[in-house]
Amino acid sequence: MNPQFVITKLVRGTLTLLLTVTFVFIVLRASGDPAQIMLSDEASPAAVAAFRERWGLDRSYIEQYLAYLTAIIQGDFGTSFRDGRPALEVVMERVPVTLLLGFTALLITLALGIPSGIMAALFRGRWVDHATMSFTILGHSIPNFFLGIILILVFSMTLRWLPSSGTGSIWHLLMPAVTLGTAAAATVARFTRSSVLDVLHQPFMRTAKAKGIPYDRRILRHALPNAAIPVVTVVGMRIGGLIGGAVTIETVFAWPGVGMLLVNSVNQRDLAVVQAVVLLIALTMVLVNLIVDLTYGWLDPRIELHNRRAAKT
Amino acid sequence: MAEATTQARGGIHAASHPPAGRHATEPVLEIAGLTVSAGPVDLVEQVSLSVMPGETLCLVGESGCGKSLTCMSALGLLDDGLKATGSVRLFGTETMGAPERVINAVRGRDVTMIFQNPMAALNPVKRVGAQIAEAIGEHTELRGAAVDRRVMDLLEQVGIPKVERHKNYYPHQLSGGMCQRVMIAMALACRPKLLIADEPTTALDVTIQAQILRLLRDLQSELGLAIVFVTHDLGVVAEIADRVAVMYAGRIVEAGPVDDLFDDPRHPYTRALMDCRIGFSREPGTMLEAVKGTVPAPSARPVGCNFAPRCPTADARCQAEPSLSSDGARAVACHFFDPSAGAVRQ
Amino acid sequence: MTTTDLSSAPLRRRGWLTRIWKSRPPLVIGLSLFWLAVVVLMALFAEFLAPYGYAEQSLLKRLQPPGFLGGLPEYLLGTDNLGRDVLSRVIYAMRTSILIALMGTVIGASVGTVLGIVAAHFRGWVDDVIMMLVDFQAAIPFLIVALAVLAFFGNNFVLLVVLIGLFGWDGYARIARGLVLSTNGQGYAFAIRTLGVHPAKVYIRHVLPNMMGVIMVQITLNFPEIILLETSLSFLGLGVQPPGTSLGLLLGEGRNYLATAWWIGIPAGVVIFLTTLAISLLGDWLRDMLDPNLKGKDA
Amino acid sequence: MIPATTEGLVATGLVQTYPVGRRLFGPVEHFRAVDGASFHIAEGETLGIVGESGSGKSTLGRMVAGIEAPAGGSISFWGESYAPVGSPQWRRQRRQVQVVFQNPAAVVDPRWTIHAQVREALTTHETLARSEADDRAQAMLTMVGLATLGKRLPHQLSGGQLQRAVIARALVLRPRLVICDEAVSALDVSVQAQIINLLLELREKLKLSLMFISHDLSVVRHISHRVGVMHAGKLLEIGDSRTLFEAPQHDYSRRLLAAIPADTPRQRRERDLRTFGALP
Repeated sequence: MNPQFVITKLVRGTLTLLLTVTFVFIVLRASGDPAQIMLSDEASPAAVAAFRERWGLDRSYIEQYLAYLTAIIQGDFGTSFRDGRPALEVVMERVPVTLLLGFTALLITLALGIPSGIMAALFRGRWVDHATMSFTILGHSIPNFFLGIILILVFSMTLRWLPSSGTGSIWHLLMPAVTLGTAAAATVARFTRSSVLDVLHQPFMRTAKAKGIPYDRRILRHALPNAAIPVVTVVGMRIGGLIGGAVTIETVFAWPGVGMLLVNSVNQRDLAVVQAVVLLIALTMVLVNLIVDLTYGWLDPRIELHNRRAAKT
Repeated sequence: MAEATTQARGGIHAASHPPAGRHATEPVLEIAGLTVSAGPVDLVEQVSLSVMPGETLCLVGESGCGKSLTCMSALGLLDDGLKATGSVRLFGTETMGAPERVINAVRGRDVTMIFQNPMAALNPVKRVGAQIAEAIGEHTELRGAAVDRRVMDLLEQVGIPKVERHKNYYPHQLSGGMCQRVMIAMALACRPKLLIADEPTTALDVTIQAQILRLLRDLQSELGLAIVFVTHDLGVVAEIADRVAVMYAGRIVEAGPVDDLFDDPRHPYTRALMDCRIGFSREPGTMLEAVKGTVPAPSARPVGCNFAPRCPTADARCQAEPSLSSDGARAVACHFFDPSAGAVRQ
Repeated sequence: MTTTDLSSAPLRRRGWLTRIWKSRPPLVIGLSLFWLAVVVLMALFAEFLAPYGYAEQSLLKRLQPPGFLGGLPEYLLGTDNLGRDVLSRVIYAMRTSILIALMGTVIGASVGTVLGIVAAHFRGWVDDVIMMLVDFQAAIPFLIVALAVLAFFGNNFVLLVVLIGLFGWDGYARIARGLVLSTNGQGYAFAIRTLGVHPAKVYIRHVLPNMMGVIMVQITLNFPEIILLETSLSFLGLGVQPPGTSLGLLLGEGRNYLATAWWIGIPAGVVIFLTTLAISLLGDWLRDMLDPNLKGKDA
Repeated sequence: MIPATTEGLVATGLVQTYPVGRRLFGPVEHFRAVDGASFHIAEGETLGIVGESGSGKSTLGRMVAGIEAPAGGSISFWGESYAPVGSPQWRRQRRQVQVVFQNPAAVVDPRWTIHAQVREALTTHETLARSEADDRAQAMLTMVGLATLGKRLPHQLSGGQLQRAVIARALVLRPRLVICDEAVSALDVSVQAQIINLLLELREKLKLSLMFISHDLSVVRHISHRVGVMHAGKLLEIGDSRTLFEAPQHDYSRRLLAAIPADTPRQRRERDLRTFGALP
């Protein structure tokens, strides 16, 4: 992998982050007087004045923007008015629970989506294919909050096998993770299938066959490495979906993570926390995309195309 | 065999290029009554041909005539959904309908194939050296450094410079001509007896085409390998063929030694193909003798002779399907061809 | 030149499931169309079809189970905690949800398509800026953005519709841009311009009509997601606000009564599920019809 | 041969560059696709341009067609210069110069009948009554041999027929110069002969100037009065077709000509004998 490629991706990631910060800043400004919004109604005039001073609200927009940017970079996202603690701290203590849920869901997504997509493509038109395709359409259509409620109804209310809410044991994790993972698995399976099918029709697959390579090794050595390239992208995109989905799923299962924090903060208009969560998610997504891009560059040598134009007859 | 008849018929081909390795009498490839169909539509109909060791057979025809499909069938490489019937014998062994391992025993080792678009025919995410090594590892006992040595030998043999470096390149880092050389190296990896080349120079520039044709001819005389060469370009045929089979709309309409075909095309379609060539012997700016119409789609082929609707000499007889009749050297599928008279009656 | 040799009519072995799936028009497509027709009719004629008003309470008949499960026969799907008829509420909620989704789709499709064409036509920095916005939109989960905006601006119907309209515009923009670039590059749009036809005419007469098929398919992909977005927001209590009603809101309200009166929420969930399923199926089928080359390989 | 007159197209020192590999830092690198090409095309004359892929011949064609503005050099088109690409005046000038491309299926609107597409070209430049526009489009279709196929949609035509339709759409404008960029390369040989005949015929009938770009030297030789050889962006030599093919001056031209496949197997053997002294 060449440094040019990595630098380009880094710059693009930084740009996305900057865009998010700008977006939040504009929303913050456009929605009225931040001092009024960010502080609760009971805030003392002194507190309001301090806030104005702190964020430079009496200065020009450019200066305000720069002040805001500086604060963000220093990790100062303001103070949660609910408990008076720094917003970042409030958010960070929720992160581990959400990561636990997210990673489990991601594992389910990959373990379910990729093999079933591959099998569907290899056995195209057979029952495996139809089962997978039906599963992907169902998974794509069923709202995850509805699926969650159905699961609660069946496994908690009726069968009384699993706890319906909270954390604490692997049993608490099971339903939210499955709910969150299946919808993403549907997309991943569908995409994997189409990607594998695409590769199976490529001329180089025929070359491999003409070379006398047996079927299983043709699939393993030639089809799958090529099919993996676009799948990586869609898995990266689905991680965004997982984060979005976590918001509803955490609410459904009362999973005390960042998603639930976000919903509660929005409901209570605890804006410092809201902006901290949004920026944190943006940072996560940028990192995820960076990892996806780097994986991509590692999987696909053609990425280097721009730099090494070599030996032509 | 064919040679003898040709010379008996007038001896005008004294300079005829003798196929190497004529001592062997067993054909390396023998196709009989091959039909390839997609559902109810026959794409290739009743094709029969054989290839002797060391000779080059050119399969020539316009797009949609089924020449690529014929080659693919020979190696069991048809796409899913296409069905082949008839007989394909490779080195005397029937492969049609045989289990995959029967054909895998020879495919990639004794008989190999190169394709039209060399860049797409190579795996984009594997280094070209590794792709050649894979073929060697699959079919020989060579391992480790010996494989590497062989890869470099092969690349040198097909005229790739600085093999030490180029073997570590990915296909996209090489030009089309270089990729085709890599394909050829891969095809030669296990010293095959038969090479099937499906339009290997069509996507290449004319100077590169000349190099590749030259390379194939040299390799052929060096290794004594038989070549089936698919092309739509009669110029390429003139460059490389010993024998020619002309295909039209899924059938072979004429077959014979290359000189005979160029000197005296007997099927009206072969004649039309020769006529509409724009060779350097033609006076510039003159009207070409263009045959009217186009090759019919497989689903829209006429009853009887497929060429009849475009044929200047067609009459009532052409409602019936002509069979491929042979006078020994030549085989022609035309009602106007009389094997005993040796020429098409006008 | 001979590449067509192989591409002619590849047919596949078909099992019985395949035959049902691919029969024309397949049964599932008929059922999907039927269900969508029901939804649209209910949304259009809610006043006439709903047995009660959506806010009509009868506190004496609270938490009645569905009529067919031993409840009162006049409440087919039972009543909620305030004695409101669940069926009527679902019918009115369909109206709101479908209306919001339709408006959102129209906004998203128009904004996206226009921006895509603009990006491809002008190229250069215009293209860069629009594509940067597209990337940005794709990089940040939209639900999060929507929540943030609602948090700052408070909740109102117009804002909700605009927000939902902005969801998915990037998909249309990307598609429109790609199509225009390809037809502008070496394609018919470019060729027709070299005849001297004004670019605006080329876009209106040639490019847009040729694009409609793909845009329609994108709509069928986007529409279910839009419904899911609205219902998610409403479910979280951040979308449509009471006393208004939406399918997501109904499900959210019903969540608190899962143990005792599951029928308050579940019907709304089923309606959401069936509707998105029907549109997804229809979209798949449409895509197969429009582009035979893509049959079954789509993503 | 046709005498060189001041009437016609005169290109002087044409240069085209494209940026390659937009880098983050450092200057933008440029690739010179065409590097100083000068030539003229007289009224009624056909200039052939041969070259291998990447030689810049298509780029040259696009500049001569006015589709791309050159980065350097100038074009005088019957004494007139081209207006900036996309301007109203540029659109009016399209009437004078037309292009026929390699892949006819890609350059027609798949949803319009070919008659409607020919008519659209006509009504873009002339205000005509519907019936008159219809008649003139029909007359043009008849001239290219598609008299009865005007109501068909593009996918209902074969490649050769479509190329005829594209030619009709270009010629209905009565252009002075038509640029054929690999116009027959994608066609089967039998169809290729039909289209070449059509071009020869129409060239005569309509007194067209042609710029015929192709990698196929035989075709270029057959149709052109004069021929230019391009290699790596440079117009190496240009001259009378017969002279150039019989006695190429430039080393590359000689190599290019030597690569052309032989007409017959006998010719090939004679050539091999000359070149290598013995049969392989």
